[in-house]
Amino acid sequence: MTARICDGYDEAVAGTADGSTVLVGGFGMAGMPVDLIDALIRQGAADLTIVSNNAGNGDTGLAALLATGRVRKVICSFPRQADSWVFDDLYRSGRIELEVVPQGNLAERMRAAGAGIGAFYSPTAVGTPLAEGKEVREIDGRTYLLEYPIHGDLALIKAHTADRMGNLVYRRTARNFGPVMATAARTVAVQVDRVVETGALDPENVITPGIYVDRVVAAEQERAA
Amino acid sequence: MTARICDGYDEAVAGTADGSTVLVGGFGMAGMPVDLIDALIRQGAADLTIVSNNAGNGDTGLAALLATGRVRKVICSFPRQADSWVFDDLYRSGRIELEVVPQGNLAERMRAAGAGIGAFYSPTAVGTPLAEGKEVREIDGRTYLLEYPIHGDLALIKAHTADRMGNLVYRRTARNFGPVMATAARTVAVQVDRVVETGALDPENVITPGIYVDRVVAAEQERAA
Amino acid sequence: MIGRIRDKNDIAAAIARDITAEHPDGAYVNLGIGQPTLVADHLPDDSGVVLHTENGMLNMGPAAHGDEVDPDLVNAGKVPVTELPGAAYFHHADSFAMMRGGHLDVCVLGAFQVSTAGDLANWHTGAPDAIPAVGGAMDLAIGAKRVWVMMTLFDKQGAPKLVPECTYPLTGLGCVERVYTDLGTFAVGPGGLQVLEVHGIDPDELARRLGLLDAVGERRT
Amino acid sequence: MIGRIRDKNDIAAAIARDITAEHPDGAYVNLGIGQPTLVADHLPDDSGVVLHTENGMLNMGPAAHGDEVDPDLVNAGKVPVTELPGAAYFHHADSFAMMRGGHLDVCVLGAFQVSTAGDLANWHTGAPDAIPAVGGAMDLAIGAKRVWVMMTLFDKQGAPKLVPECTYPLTGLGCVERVYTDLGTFAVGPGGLQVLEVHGIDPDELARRLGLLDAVGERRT
Repeated sequence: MTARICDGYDEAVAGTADGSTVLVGGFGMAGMPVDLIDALIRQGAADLTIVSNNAGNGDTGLAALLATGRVRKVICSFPRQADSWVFDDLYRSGRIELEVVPQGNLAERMRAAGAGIGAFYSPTAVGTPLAEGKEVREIDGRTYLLEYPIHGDLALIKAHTADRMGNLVYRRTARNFGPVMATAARTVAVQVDRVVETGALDPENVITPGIYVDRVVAAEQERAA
Repeated sequence: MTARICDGYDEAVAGTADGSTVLVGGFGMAGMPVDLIDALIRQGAADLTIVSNNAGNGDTGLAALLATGRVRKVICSFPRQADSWVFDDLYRSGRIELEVVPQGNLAERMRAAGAGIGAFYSPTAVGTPLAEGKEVREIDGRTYLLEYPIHGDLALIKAHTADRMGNLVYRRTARNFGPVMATAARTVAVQVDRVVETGALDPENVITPGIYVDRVVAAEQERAA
Repeated sequence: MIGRIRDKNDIAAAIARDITAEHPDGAYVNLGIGQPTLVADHLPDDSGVVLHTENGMLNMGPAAHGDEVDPDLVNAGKVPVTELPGAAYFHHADSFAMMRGGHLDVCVLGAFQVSTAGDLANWHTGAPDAIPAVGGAMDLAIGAKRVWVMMTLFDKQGAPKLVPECTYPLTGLGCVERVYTDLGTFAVGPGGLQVLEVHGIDPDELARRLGLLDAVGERRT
Repeated sequence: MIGRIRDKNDIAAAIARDITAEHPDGAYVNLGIGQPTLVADHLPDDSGVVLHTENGMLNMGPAAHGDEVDPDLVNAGKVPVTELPGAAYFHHADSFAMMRGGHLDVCVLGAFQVSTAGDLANWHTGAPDAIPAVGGAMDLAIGAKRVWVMMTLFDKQGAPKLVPECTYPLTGLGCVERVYTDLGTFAVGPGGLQVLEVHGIDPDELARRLGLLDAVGERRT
């Protein structure tokens, strides 16, 4: 199925089921799909597992989603930040589960999900508390841990420009997890600054091919224009 | 060490040791680094293992290298072609070893080498003769084979344009194995149509960052200009 | 109605018809080297089908002719092709990740043999002097959401290519969903063989020739 | 000569000096969040050093000010930065593949503790109420060809941070090659501890304060 250009953010997250695993792009605020997260809050799905690098900043975006109490578990590399009070409070009061994953393993586990890799051996975290419970293997004189894919039911991503087929380009370090998460979820919703006609993006420079994209929403002023 | 712009193809392959594993880019002739292969023939290293998608076409390029008798083994996905008579003859007379690897596993095994992955479970080739001797594992109801990285001592690659830091862009389907092989070899030599000043390539569109590139040679007419 | 025996263009047209009918919102499709590439000629312009070639491209166009030929733009069979608007290029690891990760909707492949359980043999005749060469066949066989085979139902010696068990070396296990042939279209897989269409031959005669007398399923034609 | 105790800028300058001297043809370097970023200020313009930030960029420039600030261009500490000519952007999996695959020449990290065998503890204090957060620390620790630590030699309570065995939760095993501190520079690893330089303290006094009396190696200062 080729990508659909949606009329609004709500349409892009419609049908999200309770219990879904949602991959949320962004590194801090760079590449954070704030409008799609707000739409997911309105949509109301509960019992969610959120996979993202961080666990929310301030009171908006991911933090606002956590504050609804509809997130059962967060899988991330770095929850603790100066302004992560929403998460901190939920965690300390035992109202949210946390799986801490080294940032590179987090990215690679989603890459594996998107690439049909059953599992892979990573040298990251060997000998540390995060190795607990993981299968250990020595290969060619080096020690590795077995890591499994992380699949999403839904991915929420922010890109810079999409064409009508869903081909995406990003901007600077806002690219971060977007292209990886786009491969790893069953439904991929993307918010972009603008949608251009098919053929307007240089095929050499497409970062996420449209095959990975299901739903695209342009920023509001762009849709109104 | 940052990339070096070489004066000629010979400089780019200098020092290749006997017994080296050489990754050779290209899919058929698209992206085939013919001038670097010719330089490697002149350089004279023997007892080589060649990793490439094919095993030479006609009498030039990779086929000419095989014809020197200095290749001990070929690791590839598709040796047999209408014009692969040099390889066919060596193989049938028992003068060359062959490891046939499914094309996707070939690419992924080099990707794993470049990405520090110790091994990975691939669903490709399960239940086939190419599964022989491989470790089998069931994960989440699906069967996989354990695949190990392929590291190169040298990679020979053709790209379209390089800047002086070794950042590369490719052209159309000539991209193929180049970006993957660039990550997987200790020394990476690249032939390009032209070298531009640093800053002339758009950072959003660099396909192989210079960190992976050791030696760059521009086409002869370009160097003469 | 039994209909007439199909030539390769008829088979390709039937595949194109089914891709379009069963994927009304468009589909990402890989057409294997050789006869499966004919399917492209039968896809309507507005089908929304996007072609993938495993050497690193989406939205591949038709074969290139004359001035269009560019040695840097070839398909998996190394034939010069063209680029359509909305195309994207990527490297080999990304291309096979796309395939292995199950992102293609349909892959159409040729075959030496297909078993009623959906096993595929299409890479090696097993002849002792043959040089083994697999290319992307094994990755394609297990990658796409739906793998369809396009072949003649009998080989030149008259032996069935749709068989209870493959005797040729396998490409993939239980991976084929449907088999399009000159004499009929079949569903294969864990549920066993089902005849979907027959062409130019009586269904019972077909079952007898195949040596699969218990293979009686739903028929569309 | 014993020299004076170094402040964080002196330590950063020493690291910059060694990167440049030991990598005369340039180097790809990742500077960890916090004090290691000071190293950038001490690299000569012609050093050939290219900075990597794990959130997807090579050839990162200095911190952005005023109109330069772009929310889409930040470093691993989420501080707005700039882009130098020859920069390249890539996604997170590619960025950590670059790191994990051993393509970075040097990575400079802060630490709570480093053991004489080169074990690193820099992600978690082990305090029961602390929320665990690892970020890219474990990937960085095992990724670069050379991992150097920049820290004070003693913590605020006066306890040594260079220790026979880490008591804090580990970030990586045997991964640190060198430790730059206010009071000295040390080689660590499988060969044990070696004092490379001391500053503002007598070497024997230093060894006594560290509780590592057998730690006597080659000294440069």
